[in-house]
Amino acid sequence: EQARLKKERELWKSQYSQTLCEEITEQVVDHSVRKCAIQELRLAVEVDRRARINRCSTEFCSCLIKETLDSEIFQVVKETLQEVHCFCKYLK
Amino acid sequence: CSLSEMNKDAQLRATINQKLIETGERERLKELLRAKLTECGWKDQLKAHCKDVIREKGLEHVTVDDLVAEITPKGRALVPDSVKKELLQRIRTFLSQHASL
Amino acid sequence: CSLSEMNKDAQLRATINQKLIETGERERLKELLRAKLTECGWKDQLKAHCKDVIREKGLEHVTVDDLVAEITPKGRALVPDSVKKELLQRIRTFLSQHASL
Repeated sequence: EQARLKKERELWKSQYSQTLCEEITEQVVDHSVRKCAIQELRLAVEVDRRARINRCSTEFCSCLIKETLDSEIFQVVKETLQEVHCFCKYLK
Repeated sequence: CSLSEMNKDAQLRATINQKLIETGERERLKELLRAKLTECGWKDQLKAHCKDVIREKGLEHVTVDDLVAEITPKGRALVPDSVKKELLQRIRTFLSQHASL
Repeated sequence: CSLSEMNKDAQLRATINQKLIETGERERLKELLRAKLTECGWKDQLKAHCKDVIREKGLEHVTVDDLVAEITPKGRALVPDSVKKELLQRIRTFLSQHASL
């Protein structure tokens, strides 16, 4: 009888080991999956933000250069014309 | 299963769980599993899958819960049998080493 | 770029502009660019080019608008890449420092 009980107990333990194994695996997997999802989403948001900043910086930089050049070129033209006019007047 | 057998099962389960926690074995088993999952590339596969889902759905349309719901089945399916076997073996060894259980 | 990304970009652009003006950074950036252009001889080169055009066409036959149209392509081409890079870097730094953008 004792041997039978022992055998039964061993069988039960073996089955329960399987249950425990599944339970622990599920817990670890679920926790890791959530952690991974949070990390990857955070990373994607950061990558997206950086890309947006890069795009907008490039765009803004071009605008700023264009704006500054337009006024500088206008200034250069005005100054040069004035100089040339003065020079011509002087020659005359 | 009789009612008394079910009670005995529940009691035994509670005792085993208590022992696993008390001895720190439950945490060690989880740690072992985590290490094995990293080692076998499971984590990298999961990361790649996350990236795919985010790309497919668009960042604007994904929440953490969506992502979890989407990748959990794959996460579970991707656990290698060898890793599960190793874990099972360790649990069995623990139970047999504690004769009182 | 998706529609929502374009919207977000437009929003960011508006916020950036406001922030740059509010903080005075927009003016400082323009000032920096002007200083760099003078420093690298851009202004002198452009003036020389302007004089060439006046000489070619004759003073009587050129207007301010003609000259502007004539020298603008050269003016743009003459901006050194290093100056553009420095400006871009400064804008990027400003934007990333304003984390809320």
